[in-house]
Amino acid sequence: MIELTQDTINTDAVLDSVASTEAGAVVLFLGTTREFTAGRQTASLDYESYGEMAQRKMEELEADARRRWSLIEVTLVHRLGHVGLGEASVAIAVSSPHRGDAFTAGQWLIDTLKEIVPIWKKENWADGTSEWVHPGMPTTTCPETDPK
Amino acid sequence: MIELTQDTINTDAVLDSVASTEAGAVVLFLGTTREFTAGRQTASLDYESYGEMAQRKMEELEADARRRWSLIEVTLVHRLGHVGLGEASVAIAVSSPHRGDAFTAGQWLIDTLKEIVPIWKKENWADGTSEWVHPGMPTTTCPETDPK
Amino acid sequence: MNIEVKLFAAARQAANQETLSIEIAEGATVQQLKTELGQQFPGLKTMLDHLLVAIDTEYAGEDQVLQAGQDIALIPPVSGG
Amino acid sequence: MNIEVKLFAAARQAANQETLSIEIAEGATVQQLKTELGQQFPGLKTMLDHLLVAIDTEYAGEDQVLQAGQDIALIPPVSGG
Repeated sequence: MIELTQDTINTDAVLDSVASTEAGAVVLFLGTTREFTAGRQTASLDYESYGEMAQRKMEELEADARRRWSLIEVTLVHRLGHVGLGEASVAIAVSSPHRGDAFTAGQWLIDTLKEIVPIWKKENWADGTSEWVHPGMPTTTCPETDPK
Repeated sequence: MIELTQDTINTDAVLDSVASTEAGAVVLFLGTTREFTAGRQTASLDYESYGEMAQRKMEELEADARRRWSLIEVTLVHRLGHVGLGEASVAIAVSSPHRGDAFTAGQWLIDTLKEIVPIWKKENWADGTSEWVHPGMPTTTCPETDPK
Repeated sequence: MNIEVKLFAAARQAANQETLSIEIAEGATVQQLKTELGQQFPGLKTMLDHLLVAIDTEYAGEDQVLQAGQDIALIPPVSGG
Repeated sequence: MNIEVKLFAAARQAANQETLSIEIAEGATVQQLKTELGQQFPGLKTMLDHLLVAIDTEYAGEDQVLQAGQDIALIPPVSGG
């Protein structure tokens, strides 16, 4: 299951989507919104994506993971729009006959998603400023009246 | 949270127990009952433990994991008694500021739990026989009228 | 030829619009598109070295030749997860 | 001295009881307890090489000396998870 959603991620539904009597192991990863990053306080996040490409890249990730490891089901869900503190922005679940494959594939999926899937995060800092996060690129602080 | 329970594992409660606004990553592992093992069909499992020692060993696992990795919360739940196909016999959840620690600690916890915590599984095969699983020890097939 | 370029995140914000329309020569490469964008939209100039280009939802190399009718997007460094 | 030994899983099943009562010499070690158990309870004999002993809920070495009042258990290879 591949999903980009504006809604809160339903972890029960994510776990149900990978359940199988062939599975001996399920690994679920949740990326959650941390309040402090290097001592700076976050109020919330906003996520934006290039939808068609993000969907396609997530489908490629699933296909690649299935080629590399023995997996039964793979689910990738990424949240878009406004995400509050402590909430999950991404959920990755895999089921496998064996736990080694489930852990390795789960970690590879989140590592690779973060490298290649066209989704962007805006940090809304507690001090009222906000900025798009673009690793390696000089920082831009957004005006509060970002048009989107 | 450390728990040995006769009840179905409530994955929502397990995830809630590790939620934190300090966490950037949550990893949940579920060990689930596979229907086929090396071509042989399982009908169900039964788990038994040396309760006081299992509790103590699980507490030691949590303490060791907290020393080795940067973890916020750690939850270990193991089911006892009768466990049906597809159901979880064990749940391990960790939260951490960073995903690498969450994955590594999660895998170490299940690997080490399976090596040292005094809990035993009885396979109830679909053909009506059953046997205690003791890795490395010659197999004993149980009569159907196991006294416990 | 005229192409439309989709923008996201800080690139969208710098240009203050979601798509740019730009005139490039027939046979222009991704590299040439980026140079042209920097000249016509100064707000993008400091970002260009960090931007990838996607053609029809696939990452494109710098030497890849653009064709009319393709779906073109500027992809700043991603930060999902 | 007389000690009670807790049994689990296949060991419990082989002895058909949850605890065994056994007489061992003062100063006997874990190793000597296991030898004695094999002699008095033939059903356990084939398992002995695979059984660990726990004293007061901690795994014990073969040379550890047993004392009256301790909580003693036979631990067959574990299979939780």
